[in-house]
Amino acid sequence: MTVKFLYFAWVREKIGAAEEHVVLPVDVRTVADVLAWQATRGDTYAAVFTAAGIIRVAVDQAHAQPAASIGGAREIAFFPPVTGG
Amino acid sequence: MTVKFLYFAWVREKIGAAEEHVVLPVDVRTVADVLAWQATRGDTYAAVFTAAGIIRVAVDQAHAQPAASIGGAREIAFFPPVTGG
Amino acid sequence: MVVRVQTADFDVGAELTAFTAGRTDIGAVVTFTGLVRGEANGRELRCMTLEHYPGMTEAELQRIDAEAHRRWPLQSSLIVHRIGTLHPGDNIVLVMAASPHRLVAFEAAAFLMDYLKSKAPFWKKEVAVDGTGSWVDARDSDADALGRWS
Amino acid sequence: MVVRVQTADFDVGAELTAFTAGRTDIGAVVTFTGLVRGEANGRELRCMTLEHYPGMTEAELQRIDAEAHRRWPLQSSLIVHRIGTLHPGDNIVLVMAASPHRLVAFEAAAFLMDYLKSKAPFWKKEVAVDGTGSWVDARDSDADALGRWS
Repeated sequence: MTVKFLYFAWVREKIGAAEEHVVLPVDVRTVADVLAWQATRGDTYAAVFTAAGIIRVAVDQAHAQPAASIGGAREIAFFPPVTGG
Repeated sequence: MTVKFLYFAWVREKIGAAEEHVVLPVDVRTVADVLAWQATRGDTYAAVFTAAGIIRVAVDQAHAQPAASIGGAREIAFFPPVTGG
Repeated sequence: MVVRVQTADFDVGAELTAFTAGRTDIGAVVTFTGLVRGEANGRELRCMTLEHYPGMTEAELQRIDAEAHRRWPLQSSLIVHRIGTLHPGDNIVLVMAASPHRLVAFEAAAFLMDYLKSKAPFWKKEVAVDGTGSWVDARDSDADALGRWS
Repeated sequence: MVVRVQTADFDVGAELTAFTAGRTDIGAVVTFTGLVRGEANGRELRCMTLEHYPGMTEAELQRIDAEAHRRWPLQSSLIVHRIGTLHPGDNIVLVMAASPHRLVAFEAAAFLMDYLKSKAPFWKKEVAVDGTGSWVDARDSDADALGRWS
Protein backbone atom coordinates (compact mmCIF):
# COMPACT_ATOMS: atom_id res chain seq x y z
CA MET A 1 0.00 0.00 0.00
CA THR A 2 1.51 3.32 -1.10
CA VAL A 3 0.51 6.32 0.97
CA LYS A 4 1.37 10.02 0.79
CA PHE A 5 2.84 11.33 4.06
CA LEU A 6 2.67 15.06 4.80
CA TYR A 7 4.60 16.93 7.49
CA PHE A 8 3.84 20.36 8.95
CA ALA A 9 5.45 22.99 11.17
CA TRP A 10 8.40 21.76 13.27
CA VAL A 11 7.72 18.15 12.27
CA ARG A 12 8.33 19.20 8.65
CA GLU A 13 11.49 21.10 9.61
CA LYS A 14 12.94 18.20 11.65
CA ILE A 15 12.12 15.52 9.07
CA GLY A 16 13.49 17.83 6.38
CA ALA A 17 10.66 17.20 3.94
CA ALA A 18 7.07 18.37 3.44
CA GLU A 19 5.98 15.22 1.62
CA GLU A 20 6.96 11.59 1.11
CA HIS A 21 5.47 8.64 -0.77
CA VAL A 22 5.77 5.57 1.37
CA VAL A 23 5.00 1.86 1.05
CA LEU A 24 3.52 0.76 4.35
CA PRO A 25 4.06 -2.75 5.75
CA VAL A 26 0.83 -4.76 5.74
CA ASP A 27 0.81 -5.07 9.54
CA VAL A 28 0.61 -1.27 9.97
CA ARG A 29 -3.15 -0.95 10.41
CA THR A 30 -3.87 1.92 12.84
CA VAL A 31 -2.70 5.44 13.55
CA ALA A 32 -0.78 4.11 16.56
CA ASP A 33 0.90 1.51 14.29
CA VAL A 34 2.01 4.14 11.78
CA LEU A 35 3.43 6.37 14.54
CA ALA A 36 5.38 3.40 15.94
CA TRP A 37 6.59 2.45 12.45
CA GLN A 38 7.78 6.02 11.75
CA ALA A 39 9.97 5.82 14.88
CA THR A 40 11.81 2.84 13.35
CA ARG A 41 12.87 4.68 10.20
CA GLY A 42 16.24 6.00 11.46
CA ASP A 43 17.54 8.53 13.96
CA THR A 44 15.76 11.57 12.53
CA TYR A 45 12.37 9.87 12.55
CA ALA A 46 13.04 8.29 15.93
CA ALA A 47 13.79 11.72 17.44
CA VAL A 48 10.48 13.11 16.16
CA PHE A 49 8.20 10.12 16.68
CA THR A 50 9.49 8.56 19.88
CA ALA A 51 8.09 11.40 21.97
CA ALA A 52 4.72 9.65 21.87
CA GLY A 53 1.59 11.70 22.36
CA ILE A 54 2.99 14.91 20.90
CA ILE A 55 2.51 14.26 17.19
CA ARG A 56 -1.03 14.61 15.88
CA VAL A 57 -2.26 12.66 12.86
CA ALA A 58 -4.83 13.34 10.16
CA VAL A 59 -5.95 10.57 7.84
CA ASP A 60 -7.28 11.77 4.48
CA GLN A 61 -7.56 15.31 5.88
CA ALA A 62 -9.50 14.50 9.04
CA HIS A 63 -8.16 14.31 12.61
CA ALA A 64 -7.58 10.67 13.63
CA GLN A 65 -7.11 9.13 17.07
CA PRO A 66 -4.43 6.46 17.77
CA ALA A 67 -6.92 3.59 17.55
CA ALA A 68 -8.33 4.71 14.18
CA SER A 69 -7.78 2.46 11.17
CA ILE A 70 -5.63 3.68 8.28
CA GLY A 71 -7.02 1.05 5.92
CA GLY A 72 -7.43 2.53 2.45
CA ALA A 73 -5.91 5.88 3.42
CA ARG A 74 -4.31 7.85 0.59
CA GLU A 75 -2.88 10.72 2.64
CA ILE A 76 -1.58 10.71 6.22
CA ALA A 77 -0.38 13.96 7.81
CA PHE A 78 1.82 14.35 10.90
CA PHE A 79 1.98 17.63 12.81
CA PRO A 80 2.26 19.26 16.24
CA PRO A 81 -0.84 20.49 18.10
CA VAL A 82 -2.39 23.29 16.07
CA THR A 83 -1.86 26.94 17.04
CA GLY A 84 -3.98 29.04 14.67
CA GLY A 85 -6.48 31.72 15.55
CA MET B 1 -38.75 71.06 48.69
CA THR B 2 -39.17 71.62 44.94
CA VAL B 3 -38.11 68.76 42.75
CA LYS B 4 -38.08 68.22 38.97
CA PHE B 5 -40.02 65.12 37.92
CA LEU B 6 -39.24 63.51 34.56
CA TYR B 7 -41.35 60.91 32.75
CA PHE B 8 -40.27 58.57 29.97
CA ALA B 9 -41.79 56.17 27.43
CA TRP B 10 -45.38 55.07 28.19
CA VAL B 11 -45.26 56.74 31.62
CA ARG B 12 -44.67 60.07 29.83
CA GLU B 13 -47.49 59.34 27.37
CA LYS B 14 -50.01 58.40 30.08
CA ILE B 15 -49.14 61.32 32.38
CA GLY B 16 -49.25 63.61 29.35
CA ALA B 17 -46.07 65.49 30.25
CA ALA B 18 -42.33 64.94 30.02
CA GLU B 19 -41.50 67.17 32.97
CA GLU B 20 -43.09 68.74 36.08
CA HIS B 21 -41.83 70.89 38.92
CA VAL B 22 -43.33 69.64 42.14
CA VAL B 23 -43.35 70.67 45.80
CA LEU B 24 -43.03 67.47 47.82
CA PRO B 25 -44.67 67.09 51.25
CA VAL B 26 -42.06 66.89 54.00
CA ASP B 27 -43.07 63.36 54.98
CA VAL B 28 -42.18 62.00 51.52
CA ARG B 29 -38.69 60.75 52.26
CA THR B 30 -38.02 57.61 50.18
CA VAL B 31 -38.54 56.35 46.63
CA ALA B 32 -41.42 54.20 47.93
CA ASP B 33 -42.95 57.31 49.55
CA VAL B 34 -42.78 59.31 46.33
CA LEU B 35 -44.36 56.47 44.32
CA ALA B 36 -47.21 56.24 46.87
CA TRP B 37 -47.64 60.02 46.82
CA GLN B 38 -47.80 60.10 43.01
CA ALA B 39 -50.72 57.61 43.14
CA THR B 40 -52.72 60.17 45.22
CA ARG B 41 -52.52 62.96 42.63
CA GLY B 42 -55.69 62.15 40.70
CA ASP B 43 -57.04 59.44 38.42
CA THR B 44 -54.34 59.72 35.76
CA TYR B 45 -51.51 59.39 38.27
CA ALA B 46 -53.35 56.69 40.19
CA ALA B 47 -53.72 54.63 37.00
CA VAL B 48 -49.98 54.80 36.34
CA PHE B 49 -48.60 54.54 39.87
CA THR B 50 -50.98 52.13 41.59
CA ALA B 51 -49.57 49.20 39.67
CA ALA B 52 -46.74 49.00 42.18
CA GLY B 53 -43.48 47.38 41.14
CA ILE B 54 -43.75 48.32 37.47
CA ILE B 55 -42.47 51.88 37.57
CA ARG B 56 -38.72 52.32 37.93
CA VAL B 57 -37.21 55.38 39.57
CA ALA B 58 -33.95 57.26 39.12
CA VAL B 59 -32.87 59.89 41.65
CA ASP B 60 -30.48 62.51 40.27
CA GLN B 61 -29.82 60.30 37.23
CA ALA B 62 -28.99 57.08 39.07
CA HIS B 63 -31.22 54.01 39.52
CA ALA B 64 -32.82 54.02 42.99
CA GLN B 65 -34.49 51.22 44.94
CA PRO B 66 -37.78 51.75 46.90
CA ALA B 67 -35.99 52.12 50.25
CA ALA B 68 -33.57 54.77 48.95
CA SER B 69 -33.78 58.27 50.41
CA ILE B 70 -34.79 61.17 48.18
CA GLY B 71 -33.46 63.74 50.61
CA GLY B 72 -31.85 66.60 48.71
CA ALA B 73 -32.81 65.21 45.30
CA ARG B 74 -33.16 67.77 42.50
CA GLU B 75 -34.40 65.42 39.77
CA ILE B 76 -36.54 62.30 40.08
CA ALA B 77 -37.39 60.27 36.95
CA PHE B 78 -40.18 57.70 36.53
CA PHE B 79 -40.11 55.15 33.73
CA PRO B 80 -40.92 51.57 32.73
CA PRO B 81 -38.20 48.88 32.71
CA VAL B 82 -35.61 49.82 30.10
CA THR B 83 -35.58 48.16 26.65
CA GLY B 84 -32.53 49.47 24.81
CA GLY B 85 -29.82 47.49 23.06
CA MET C 1 -13.53 53.69 27.72
CA VAL C 2 -15.54 55.57 25.10
CA VAL C 3 -19.32 55.92 25.35
CA ARG C 4 -21.53 57.73 22.82
CA VAL C 5 -25.26 58.28 22.24
CA GLN C 6 -26.12 59.51 18.76
CA THR C 7 -28.85 59.72 16.11
CA ALA C 8 -26.37 59.11 13.26
CA ASP C 9 -25.46 55.64 12.07
CA PHE C 10 -22.07 54.21 13.03
CA ASP C 11 -19.47 52.67 10.72
CA VAL C 12 -18.24 49.47 12.36
CA GLY C 13 -15.16 49.21 10.13
CA ALA C 14 -14.08 52.78 10.90
CA GLU C 15 -14.79 52.32 14.62
CA LEU C 16 -12.72 49.13 14.69
CA THR C 17 -9.85 50.74 12.81
CA ALA C 18 -9.79 53.63 15.28
CA PHE C 19 -10.15 51.20 18.17
CA THR C 20 -6.94 49.32 17.38
CA ALA C 21 -5.00 52.06 15.51
CA GLY C 22 -1.31 52.26 16.32
CA ARG C 23 -1.51 49.48 18.89
CA THR C 24 0.32 46.16 18.82
CA ASP C 25 -0.67 44.95 22.29
CA ILE C 26 -4.26 43.95 21.44
CA GLY C 27 -4.74 40.29 20.59
CA ALA C 28 -8.54 39.99 20.54
CA VAL C 29 -11.44 42.30 19.79
CA VAL C 30 -15.03 41.19 20.26
CA THR C 31 -17.60 43.39 18.55
CA PHE C 32 -21.35 43.21 19.11
CA THR C 33 -23.73 44.81 16.62
CA GLY C 34 -27.46 45.03 17.37
CA LEU C 35 -29.82 45.57 14.45
CA VAL C 36 -33.52 46.44 14.03
CA ARG C 37 -35.47 43.31 13.10
CA GLY C 38 -38.30 43.65 10.59
CA GLU C 39 -40.67 41.52 12.61
CA ALA C 40 -41.68 41.65 16.27
CA ASN C 41 -44.13 39.28 17.97
CA GLY C 42 -45.50 38.24 14.60
CA ARG C 43 -46.14 41.82 13.44
CA GLU C 44 -44.28 43.40 10.53
CA LEU C 45 -42.42 46.52 11.62
CA ARG C 46 -42.44 49.86 9.80
CA CYS C 47 -40.01 51.58 12.16
CA MET C 48 -38.94 51.96 15.75
CA THR C 49 -38.36 55.03 17.92
CA LEU C 50 -35.67 54.96 20.56
CA GLU C 51 -36.23 57.34 23.46
CA HIS C 52 -33.62 57.89 26.16
CA TYR C 53 -32.88 59.90 29.29
CA PRO C 54 -30.27 62.52 28.32
CA GLY C 55 -27.60 62.83 30.96
CA MET C 56 -28.48 59.67 32.83
CA THR C 57 -27.88 57.55 29.72
CA GLU C 58 -24.29 58.67 29.38
CA ALA C 59 -23.72 58.41 33.14
CA GLU C 60 -25.16 54.90 33.26
CA LEU C 61 -23.14 53.72 30.24
CA GLN C 62 -20.00 55.12 31.90
CA ARG C 63 -20.86 53.19 35.08
CA ILE C 64 -21.41 49.96 33.12
CA ASP C 65 -18.14 50.46 31.23
CA ALA C 66 -16.21 51.19 34.46
CA GLU C 67 -17.65 48.03 36.02
CA ALA C 68 -16.45 45.95 33.03
CA HIS C 69 -12.95 47.40 33.42
CA ARG C 70 -13.06 46.64 37.15
CA ARG C 71 -13.93 42.99 36.43
CA TRP C 72 -11.65 42.25 33.47
CA PRO C 73 -8.19 43.40 32.30
CA LEU C 74 -9.56 45.22 29.24
CA GLN C 75 -7.25 47.23 27.02
CA SER C 76 -10.07 49.20 25.44
CA SER C 77 -13.86 49.34 25.18
CA LEU C 78 -16.50 51.19 23.21
CA ILE C 79 -20.26 51.61 23.55
CA VAL C 80 -22.25 53.45 20.86
CA HIS C 81 -26.07 53.53 21.05
CA ARG C 82 -28.38 55.18 18.55
CA ILE C 83 -31.57 57.11 19.40
CA GLY C 84 -34.43 58.45 17.28
CA THR C 85 -36.30 56.70 14.47
CA LEU C 86 -34.75 53.53 13.05
CA HIS C 87 -35.91 51.14 10.33
CA PRO C 88 -35.59 47.38 9.85
CA GLY C 89 -31.98 46.46 9.12
CA ASP C 90 -30.61 49.64 10.75
CA ASN C 91 -27.87 49.51 13.36
CA ILE C 92 -28.97 50.15 16.95
CA VAL C 93 -26.02 49.46 19.19
CA LEU C 94 -22.29 48.75 18.94
CA VAL C 95 -20.10 47.33 21.69
CA MET C 96 -16.39 46.50 21.44
CA ALA C 97 -14.02 44.99 23.98
CA ALA C 98 -10.28 44.44 23.50
CA SER C 99 -7.84 42.35 25.49
CA PRO C 100 -4.66 40.34 24.92
CA HIS C 101 -6.66 37.08 24.96
CA ARG C 102 -10.06 36.17 23.57
CA LEU C 103 -11.93 34.79 26.60
CA VAL C 104 -11.75 38.13 28.41
CA ALA C 105 -12.90 40.03 25.32
CA PHE C 106 -15.87 37.67 24.81
CA GLU C 107 -16.94 37.84 28.45
CA ALA C 108 -16.60 41.61 28.75
CA ALA C 109 -18.55 42.28 25.53
CA ALA C 110 -21.37 39.98 26.67
CA PHE C 111 -21.35 41.67 30.09
CA LEU C 112 -21.53 45.15 28.54
CA MET C 113 -24.55 44.13 26.44
CA ASP C 114 -26.33 42.40 29.34
CA TYR C 115 -25.90 45.44 31.59
CA LEU C 116 -26.80 47.88 28.85
CA LYS C 117 -30.03 45.94 28.17
CA SER C 118 -31.10 46.03 31.81
CA LYS C 119 -29.64 49.30 33.12
CA ALA C 120 -29.20 51.90 30.38
CA PRO C 121 -32.29 54.19 30.15
CA PHE C 122 -33.44 53.55 26.59
CA TRP C 123 -36.99 52.64 25.57
CA LYS C 124 -38.15 51.28 22.23
CA LYS C 125 -41.50 52.04 20.65
CA GLU C 126 -42.35 49.88 17.66
CA VAL C 127 -44.59 51.10 14.86
CA ALA C 128 -46.16 48.29 12.83
CA VAL C 129 -46.84 48.59 9.09
CA ASP C 130 -50.51 49.29 9.95
CA GLY C 131 -49.39 52.39 11.90
CA THR C 132 -50.12 51.11 15.40
CA GLY C 133 -47.43 51.87 17.95
CA SER C 134 -46.52 49.88 21.03
CA TRP C 135 -43.83 50.16 23.66
CA VAL C 136 -41.56 47.13 23.81
CA ASP C 137 -41.86 45.20 27.08
CA ALA C 138 -38.72 44.27 29.00
CA ARG C 139 -37.84 40.62 28.50
CA ASP C 140 -37.41 38.19 31.37
CA SER C 141 -34.48 36.65 29.47
CA ASP C 142 -32.58 39.94 29.82
CA ALA C 143 -33.00 39.89 33.60
CA ASP C 144 -31.86 36.25 33.53
CA ALA C 145 -28.82 37.20 31.45
CA LEU C 146 -27.88 39.83 34.04
CA GLY C 147 -28.03 37.19 36.77
CA ARG C 148 -25.04 35.42 35.18
CA TRP C 149 -22.71 38.16 36.41
CA SER C 150 -23.71 38.48 40.06
CA MET D 1 -21.73 29.29 6.20
CA VAL D 2 -18.74 30.93 4.50
CA VAL D 3 -15.18 29.81 5.19
CA ARG D 4 -12.07 31.33 3.62
CA VAL D 5 -8.29 30.96 3.95
CA GLN D 6 -6.30 33.79 2.40
CA THR D 7 -3.00 35.67 2.44
CA ALA D 8 -4.71 39.04 1.88
CA ASP D 9 -5.98 41.17 4.73
CA PHE D 10 -9.73 41.32 5.37
CA ASP D 11 -11.89 44.43 5.75
CA VAL D 12 -14.15 43.87 8.76
CA GLY D 13 -16.53 46.70 7.81
CA ALA D 14 -17.00 45.37 4.28
CA GLU D 15 -17.40 41.80 5.55
CA LEU D 16 -20.03 42.90 8.07
CA THR D 17 -21.91 44.93 5.44
CA ALA D 18 -21.99 41.93 3.11
CA PHE D 19 -22.92 39.66 6.03
CA THR D 20 -26.15 41.53 6.82
CA ALA D 21 -26.90 43.08 3.39
CA GLY D 22 -30.55 43.03 2.38
CA ARG D 23 -31.63 41.20 5.53
CA THR D 24 -34.03 42.42 8.18
CA ASP D 25 -34.25 39.21 10.21
CA ILE D 26 -30.85 39.49 11.93
CA GLY D 27 -30.95 41.05 15.38
CA ALA D 28 -27.44 40.36 16.65
CA VAL D 29 -24.01 39.93 15.09
CA VAL D 30 -20.98 38.99 17.17
CA THR D 31 -17.64 39.56 15.45
CA PHE D 32 -14.31 38.28 16.69
CA THR D 33 -11.07 39.76 15.36
CA GLY D 34 -7.73 38.21 16.26
CA LEU D 35 -4.60 40.35 15.84
CA VAL D 36 -0.85 39.76 15.92
CA ARG D 37 0.58 40.98 19.23
CA GLY D 38 3.96 42.69 19.22
CA GLU D 39 5.22 40.75 22.20
CA ALA D 40 5.24 37.03 22.97
CA ASN D 41 6.60 35.46 26.17
CA GLY D 42 8.56 38.60 26.92
CA ARG D 43 10.21 38.75 23.48
CA GLU D 44 9.54 41.52 20.98
CA LEU D 45 8.16 40.14 17.73
CA ARG D 46 9.37 41.09 14.26
CA CYS D 47 6.84 38.97 12.39
CA MET D 48 4.95 35.70 12.39
CA THR D 49 4.49 33.03 9.71
CA LEU D 50 1.24 31.12 9.54
CA GLU D 51 1.51 27.69 7.93
CA HIS D 52 -1.55 25.56 7.19
CA TYR D 53 -2.64 22.27 5.65
CA PRO D 54 -4.29 23.14 2.32
CA GLY D 55 -7.45 21.11 1.79
CA MET D 56 -7.77 19.90 5.35
CA THR D 57 -7.94 23.47 6.67
CA GLU D 58 -11.00 24.31 4.60
CA ALA D 59 -12.59 20.92 5.36
CA GLU D 60 -12.00 21.31 9.10
CA LEU D 61 -13.35 24.88 9.15
CA GLN D 62 -16.44 23.64 7.31
CA ARG D 63 -16.89 20.88 9.91
CA ILE D 64 -16.53 23.39 12.77
CA ASP D 65 -18.99 25.75 11.11
CA ALA D 66 -21.50 22.94 10.50
CA GLU D 67 -21.22 21.89 14.14
CA ALA D 68 -22.01 25.46 15.28
CA HIS D 69 -25.10 25.49 13.04
CA ARG D 70 -26.14 22.12 14.45
CA ARG D 71 -25.90 23.44 18.02
CA TRP D 72 -27.43 26.92 17.59
CA PRO D 73 -30.11 28.50 15.38
CA LEU D 74 -27.65 30.67 13.48
CA GLN D 75 -28.81 32.81 10.58
CA SER D 76 -25.33 33.24 9.18
CA SER D 77 -21.67 32.65 9.99
CA LEU D 78 -18.27 33.54 8.58
CA ILE D 79 -14.73 32.34 9.22
CA VAL D 80 -11.76 34.04 7.51
CA HIS D 81 -8.22 33.03 8.46
CA ARG D 82 -5.03 34.51 7.06
CA ILE D 83 -1.84 32.59 6.22
CA GLY D 84 1.69 33.69 5.31
CA THR D 85 3.80 36.36 6.97
CA LEU D 86 2.05 38.78 9.34
CA HIS D 87 3.36 41.67 11.43
CA PRO D 88 2.40 43.09 14.83
CA GLY D 89 -1.02 44.76 14.64
CA ASP D 90 -2.06 42.75 11.55
CA ASN D 91 -5.35 40.88 11.42
CA ILE D 92 -5.10 37.08 11.73
CA VAL D 93 -8.64 35.75 12.00
CA LEU D 94 -12.21 36.95 11.65
CA VAL D 95 -15.30 35.12 12.91
CA MET D 96 -18.90 36.34 12.67
CA ALA D 97 -22.12 34.78 13.94
CA ALA D 98 -25.63 36.16 13.41
CA SER D 99 -28.90 35.28 15.10
CA PRO D 100 -32.16 36.97 16.09
CA HIS D 101 -30.98 37.26 19.71
CA ARG D 102 -27.59 38.08 21.20
CA LEU D 103 -26.92 35.13 23.53
CA VAL D 104 -26.85 32.67 20.64
CA ALA D 105 -24.56 34.91 18.59
CA PHE D 106 -22.13 35.32 21.52
CA GLU D 107 -22.04 31.59 22.28
CA ALA D 108 -21.64 30.51 18.67
CA ALA D 109 -18.82 32.99 17.96
CA ALA D 110 -16.95 31.86 21.11
CA PHE D 111 -17.52 28.22 20.10
CA LEU D 112 -16.20 28.83 16.56
CA MET D 113 -13.03 30.43 17.95
CA ASP D 114 -12.47 27.70 20.57
CA TYR D 115 -12.84 24.96 17.97
CA LEU D 116 -10.75 26.79 15.40
CA LYS D 117 -7.94 27.22 17.97
CA SER D 118 -7.87 23.51 18.80
CA LYS D 119 -8.90 21.80 15.55
CA ALA D 120 -8.06 23.88 12.47
CA PRO D 121 -4.63 22.91 11.08
CA PHE D 122 -2.73 26.20 11.35
CA TRP D 123 0.69 26.63 12.94
CA LYS D 124 2.37 29.87 13.97
CA LYS D 125 6.12 30.48 13.85
CA GLU D 126 7.23 33.64 15.59
CA VAL D 127 10.34 35.55 14.53
CA ALA D 128 11.75 37.81 17.25
CA VAL D 129 13.43 41.13 16.48
CA ASP D 130 16.80 39.39 16.93
CA GLY D 131 15.89 37.05 14.04
CA THR D 132 15.39 33.88 16.06
CA GLY D 133 12.35 31.85 15.07
CA SER D 134 10.28 29.56 17.25
CA TRP D 135 7.10 27.57 16.75
CA VAL D 136 4.29 28.60 19.05
CA ASP D 137 3.30 25.91 21.55
CA ALA D 138 -0.34 24.97 21.95
CA ARG D 139 -1.80 26.50 25.10
CA ASP D 140 -3.47 24.42 27.80
CA SER D 141 -6.04 27.20 28.16
CA ASP D 142 -7.23 26.50 24.61
CA ALA D 143 -7.84 22.85 25.44
CA ASP D 144 -9.67 23.99 28.58
CA ALA D 145 -11.78 26.40 26.52
CA LEU D 146 -12.78 23.53 24.25
CA GLY D 147 -13.92 21.52 27.26
CA ARG D 148 -16.69 24.07 27.90
CA TRP D 149 -18.63 22.76 24.90
CA SER D 150 -18.57 19.01 25.49
